[in-house]
Amino acid sequence: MIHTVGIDIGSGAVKTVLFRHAGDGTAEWLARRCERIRRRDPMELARQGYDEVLAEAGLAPAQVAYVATTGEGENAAFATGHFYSMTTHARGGIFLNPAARAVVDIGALNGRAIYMDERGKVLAYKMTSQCASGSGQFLENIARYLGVAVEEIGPLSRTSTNPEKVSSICAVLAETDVINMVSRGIPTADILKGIHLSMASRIAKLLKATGITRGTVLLTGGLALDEGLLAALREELVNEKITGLEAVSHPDSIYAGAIGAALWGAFRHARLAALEARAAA
Amino acid sequence: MSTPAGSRATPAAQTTTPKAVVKEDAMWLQKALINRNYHDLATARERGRKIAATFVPGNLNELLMCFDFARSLPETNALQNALRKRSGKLVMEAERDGQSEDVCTYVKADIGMFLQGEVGPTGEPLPRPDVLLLSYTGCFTFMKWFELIRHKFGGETVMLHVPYQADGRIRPAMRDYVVKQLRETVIPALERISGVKFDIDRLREYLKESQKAEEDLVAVLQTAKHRPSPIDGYFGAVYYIGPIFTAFRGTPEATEYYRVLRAEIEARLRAGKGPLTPEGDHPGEKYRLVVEGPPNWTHFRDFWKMFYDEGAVVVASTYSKVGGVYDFGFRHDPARPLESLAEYCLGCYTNLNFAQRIDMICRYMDDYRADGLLVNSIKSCNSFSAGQLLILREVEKRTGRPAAFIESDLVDPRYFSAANIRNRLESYFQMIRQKRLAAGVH
Amino acid sequence: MRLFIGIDLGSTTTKAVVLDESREVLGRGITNSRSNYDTAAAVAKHEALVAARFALFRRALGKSGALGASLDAFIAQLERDFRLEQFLEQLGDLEAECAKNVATGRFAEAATAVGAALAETFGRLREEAPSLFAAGARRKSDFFRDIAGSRYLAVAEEVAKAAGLRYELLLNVFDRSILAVENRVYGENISRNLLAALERTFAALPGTAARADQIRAPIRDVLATPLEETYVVGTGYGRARLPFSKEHIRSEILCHGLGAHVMYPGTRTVLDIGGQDTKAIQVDAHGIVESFQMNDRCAAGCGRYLGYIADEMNMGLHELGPLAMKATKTIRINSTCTVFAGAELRDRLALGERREDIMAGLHRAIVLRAMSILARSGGIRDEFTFTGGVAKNEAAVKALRELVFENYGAMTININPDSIYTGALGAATFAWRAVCEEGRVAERREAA
Amino acid sequence: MRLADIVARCEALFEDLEFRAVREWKAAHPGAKAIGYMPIYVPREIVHAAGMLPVGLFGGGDQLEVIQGDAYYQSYICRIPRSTLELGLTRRLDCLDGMLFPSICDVIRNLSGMWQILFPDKYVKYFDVPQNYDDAVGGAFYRHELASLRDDLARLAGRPVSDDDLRGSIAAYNENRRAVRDLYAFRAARPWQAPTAEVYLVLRAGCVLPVEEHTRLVRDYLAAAEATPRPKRDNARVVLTGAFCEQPPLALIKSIERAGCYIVDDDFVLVQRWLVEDVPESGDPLDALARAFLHRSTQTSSRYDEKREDKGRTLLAQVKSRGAEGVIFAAPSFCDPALLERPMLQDVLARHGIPYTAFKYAENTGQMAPIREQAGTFADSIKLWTAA
Ligand SMILES: Nc1ncnc2c1ncn2[C@@H]1O[C@H](COP(=O)(O)OP(=O)(O)O)[C@@H](O)[C@H]1O
Ligand SMILES: Nc1ncnc2c1ncn2[C@@H]1O[C@H](COP(=O)(O)OP(=O)(O)O)[C@@H](O)[C@H]1O
Ligand code: SF4
Ligand code: SF4
Ligand code: SF4
Repeated sequence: MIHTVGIDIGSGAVKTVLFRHAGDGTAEWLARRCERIRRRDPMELARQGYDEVLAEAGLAPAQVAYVATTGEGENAAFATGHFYSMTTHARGGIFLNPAARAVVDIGALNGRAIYMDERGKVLAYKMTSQCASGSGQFLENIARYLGVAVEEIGPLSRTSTNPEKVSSICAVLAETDVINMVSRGIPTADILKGIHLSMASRIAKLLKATGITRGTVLLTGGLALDEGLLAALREELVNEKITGLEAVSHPDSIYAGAIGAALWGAFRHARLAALEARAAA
Repeated sequence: MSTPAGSRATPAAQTTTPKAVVKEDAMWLQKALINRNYHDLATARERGRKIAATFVPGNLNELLMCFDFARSLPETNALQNALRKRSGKLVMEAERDGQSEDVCTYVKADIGMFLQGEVGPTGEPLPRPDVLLLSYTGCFTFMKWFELIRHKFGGETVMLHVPYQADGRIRPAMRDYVVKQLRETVIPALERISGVKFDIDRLREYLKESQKAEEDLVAVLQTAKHRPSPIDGYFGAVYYIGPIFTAFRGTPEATEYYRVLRAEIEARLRAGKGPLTPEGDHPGEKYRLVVEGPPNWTHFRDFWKMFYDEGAVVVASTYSKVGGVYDFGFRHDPARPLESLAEYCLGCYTNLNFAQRIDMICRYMDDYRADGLLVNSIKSCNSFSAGQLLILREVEKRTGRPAAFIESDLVDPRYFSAANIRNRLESYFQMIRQKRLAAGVH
Repeated sequence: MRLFIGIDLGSTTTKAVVLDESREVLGRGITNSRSNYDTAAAVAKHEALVAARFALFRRALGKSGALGASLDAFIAQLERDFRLEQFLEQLGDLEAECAKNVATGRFAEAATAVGAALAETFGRLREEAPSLFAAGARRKSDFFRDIAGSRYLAVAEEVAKAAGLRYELLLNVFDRSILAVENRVYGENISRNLLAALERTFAALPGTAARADQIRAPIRDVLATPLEETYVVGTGYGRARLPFSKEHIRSEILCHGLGAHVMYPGTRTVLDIGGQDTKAIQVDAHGIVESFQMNDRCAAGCGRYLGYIADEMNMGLHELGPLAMKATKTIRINSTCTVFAGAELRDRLALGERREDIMAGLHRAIVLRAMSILARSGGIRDEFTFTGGVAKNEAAVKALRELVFENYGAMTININPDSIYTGALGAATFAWRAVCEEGRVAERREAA
Repeated sequence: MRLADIVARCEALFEDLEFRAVREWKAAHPGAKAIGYMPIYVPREIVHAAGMLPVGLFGGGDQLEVIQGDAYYQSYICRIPRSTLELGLTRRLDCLDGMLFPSICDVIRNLSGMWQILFPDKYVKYFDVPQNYDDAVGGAFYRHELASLRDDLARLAGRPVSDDDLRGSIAAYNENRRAVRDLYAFRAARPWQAPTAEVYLVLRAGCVLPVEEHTRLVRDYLAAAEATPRPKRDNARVVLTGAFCEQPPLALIKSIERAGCYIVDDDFVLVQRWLVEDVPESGDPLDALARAFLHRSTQTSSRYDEKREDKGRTLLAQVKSRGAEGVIFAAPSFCDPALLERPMLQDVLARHGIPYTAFKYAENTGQMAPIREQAGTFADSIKLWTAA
């Protein structure tokens, strides 16, 4: 039985999880943390999250076999190793939903679609390019402008009957688009739904580009909890006639990266232990 | 680039705006021609005819006719789909299939059309070509375009490499190279694929027809030298150039079309009328412009309206020369059939070097007494767009008349920002007016 | 009296300038452009008219001689007091709006706690308000949304912490209430607020109280003078949405060109960096535009870029320039994509660069882009006038001066403290011309 | 020479936007001329035979502030023409007496005309290459192009360029091609000993150094790299393709290696490896060059593939012969040649079961995080799943 920690340092939030791995390959969570960065030093927060999960589980640092970072944490001093975020999201996605064959991760700045097999091996992936009005940050800014709390976005968007699509590719110009919409008296719900649809069509495009045609798609990252986005994605998948895909979410989706890191950490730990044993023999 | 071998946004495409579109008689004729070609293509297979695809600039229509090929022009298909508001989906389809966001949208609209079940713009099927005649003239993308089609959908490519007029002239070695390719590569390949033996006299007959039509087309375009101009040399001209730049050059039908068109335009000229717009007669010529660069097809009518609403008439455009620059004297010549085909390819607008393009525009500015130059820079098209800002600067310097710059795209509706374009046009027209007022007052 | 008004409806701010018959600038007004363009235009115009009244007070009081040498100090105090009164009124409105939003029931069991926290927060805000408008105080911005917003956030965070309440709740009440308050036009209340402010001023400057009646009289006269909006011209990014007829709309290019010419008649090249566009304009000796270029559809390197940076650093726009001025070197920044501004900044911080050096790099990057647009429009000619909101930023100005010198050599560079009003000034001048000049031309034509 | 010194020298040459090496060469060779050329291929042998220094221009990199160059280009055009113009307009290229613009794409083609207008005193040639590979057709045309370049340069040099001169130059470049081939073979065999960032710098030095000196430099580097043991990392082996014109910033190349990939083949500075075999040093030299171009040159997207089956042949061969585990498509944003070619190549790889990933860059890309993430994920997936 070993313990591993996975830390996902995003551009919006730092997520930390602590796992216990039984000898039989099963694993369970012992503690988790999610801290919005809000202009603080992400490395500090990572350190803090690490200390906190250890404290919660009552473990000393020496009892942790592998500390794996992912996201932007390539050079955290206390980490054993680093995995790149699509590697970890794929693995975390499988952990949360074993039926998942693709993960869609929409973070604060970038979106990614990752196509994987049942073991979490990444088969293909696509990332949004630079000009992205479909980022989490954008949605958040607009929501603030409209006076809508983050958790309200989804429910409100679901009430929309006549969504108004945002056409601009650039987030700055899209912002102006939205302001124009407000001035034309478009209801908030329709604006939000419009943004969701734009984001969803982008995601659908990414997904299609990975080559996946059927199976479950798990939303991960901060926006996974946004039911409006999920609904919009389902609509877009129908529109785009990629009906073989079923989009789902998971309450712990935001931790997918951190979970993947912790699991891959255990995998690497075993591998390294085996190599050391061989070297010793 | 290419031309709208076609009907303008036809009534069918305007289902949402039932308002009647005003057309000249020749326009109905033109529309019938274009639709007939699509029908020809759709039924080619059952009639045992082979199909050739080729690009608008440097197209060898007369030569293809010698082998009884039905002719499909991929750029034209793309723009026809755009006029019918279908291109956005096609472009996205191609992007999903792995094409980059950055590249020419004509290619993507074409690939998208293949991916979406090969239905042509008129709704009839558009069968896969048997041969892709790659007239590699003036545009790098052409080469990749047909390689892509070949790679994905099969078919054979036949390359005709047309060297660039880097020194602003056609050197004998260039013409020889093209003629040699025609003789030794292109014609044998077309004979093999079509099973028809090449007959140079047949080619001469077609070229005779081409010559007549070219003569009339030039006459039509040059009526814009008059004040007021009876035509719009950009928005209107894209209809006029349709038949001759595509599957009809060399046919008697095209000759007839240009005869009718010329008579009609000359009648307008005699009557002192301005151009015909989709909403009827032009409200009155206030600004005369020369335009460089292709138009946007996805919002063609809105785009045009921004001009005539402000009283602007385009008197000359480079785009109406993409399928052949005829106004400086070139004609297809039955006496030198292969040589004149070679010279035609070598002389296409996008195969001209920068100095030639600038000279041509400056000449238009003078000959057509234009108030200024407008550049519509197309995201898709490096051939046209890379360096256009220098053209703008040089023309301004040489003519002393103001130039303006707008941006859009051919068939990707995402790149057409009406507010942005209107803002610039408005500023530009107000600037011309203010200058004129000042010239009067001071 | 007859007034000529220009309104520049920009993508981030809306500006208005009021001219009198002799083409003297009587007042300037500014507000943030918001979702309701009519309101933005109305608020800006209203602000400009308030300023015009102050200008008239000064004239009247100057003439009456009631204040002598203390005239300037008095007017300045009165203006601050008036702003304070307005602020308090809006604050009251905001509180009422917040209360209404809490009462909608979406806060459920938290409502009482939120209500209490709100009361506490607004209490503190009211208390500290006078200090915000004290002589010499530096405010984060001139707009109610920004001033109230930043103070509210700071105070609410403390209050929430003390009350063990989720800060997000208070944040959300604010977000949903501010829009309504911001879109209210306070036109009618000017006299009341002014008279209230007058009392504050007398209290603040006890020396003047003795002459209160002599001072009040001309002020009441001015307040009683009807201000006739003889001709209004609209311009700017949002001009198409103004409820004006076509003759009352001018392109922003013409207005910026003319405005710059009015401020500096020697101007030949104008650079305007606004919220989401950058324009380079060449004008002739009469202020007539000869050519122009704008940034293309990408909003990289425009004013909003600084806005994103300010948000990222949790600073006010006013503070960016001064920070960058402390740089000891300039970090090269290659991407001025507005959206990724924050990421770029974080990247550099992570590499261990100093904030001020990065800021200097960011400012240089913006100006570099502008330099290209200038080059595209035909270069820079003497005299060169820099206008638009970004001209208020000293670091951008410094970078510009350096780059102009490096590329074009020494030349006169004009930067007006009121440069943000250039477009509106041009528009107002067009309005004046439409009546006074063209009227005269018409008269002359008739006479001939 | 010590490895660090060699690399430092290359780095200095690479970073020098003032082209001091060219100026020094001209100072040392009074009256001799220098001729610039753009990517991807020009017959440098002819320039060399005319007693001139061919100078490869690959844009301005990420250290050049581009002002005037930007004034001529819309945002949707790649970076290299603007930074190249900037170099010209800021007089940094005054040391060049002429420019060759090979036929690679319409952007560079049009740049040739812009150059004629902006720099009317300089020799400018658009160098067309045939897309027809028949000796009698394309070959005849190309030979004519070569001959006209020779005549032009002879006129510029004020002396004829003889066949013997040409044969000598061909020999010198054959020598260089062999050295570069050895360098590539060495890196593929022991990529930890020759990091791509270094190999790249060594290649780039060949853009400004005389060919003989560059050949020595490559040999010196090889000897030094061999003699300097370095730790071997657990990296995936990849071929990088698409970066044949506008170059990625050095930091990007380093980021790819840092994220866990060894680059074992690439298409950087293709001009040095365009002709894949030695060019005959006897017989008619122009014929030899023409034939080498038509029949023994590399495949890249600015060349036409006559048959569908030809697509991707070179890339597949690279993967196989270098023992690569995957391919990274790195293309400049808005580069039509690279981006239009990519889907076809990807399809070929997919059919052969070779994994690949793709991203875009610009010569002044500043943010490496997305690049690291993509390259890193790619390396992760190769490492985690192939070793198991
Ligand atoms: N409940 C929620 N509903 C909608 N959006 C949310 C929610 N929680 C967080 N977010 C959004 O998620 C984003 C952060 O997601 P995350 O995956 O952590 O991004 P990153 O990995 O880039 O930091 C933020 O932009 C935030 O707006
Ligand atoms: N006090 C200030 N200090 C620094 N920059 C400012 C200040 N005020 C405004 N700005 C800048 O000016 C921009 C707005 O400029 P403005 O000319 O009003 O634009 P627009 O006309 O597009 O609304 C803002 O985005 C901001 O970057
Ligand atoms: S790049 Fe230009 S010329 Fe070439 S196909 Fe596209 S639009 Fe036509
Ligand atoms: S500013 Fe907008 S258009 Fe420009 S690069 Fe950034 S996101 Fe794209
Ligand atoms: S980077 Fe690509 S598009 Fe740009 S000049 Fe080079 S080959 Fe042409």
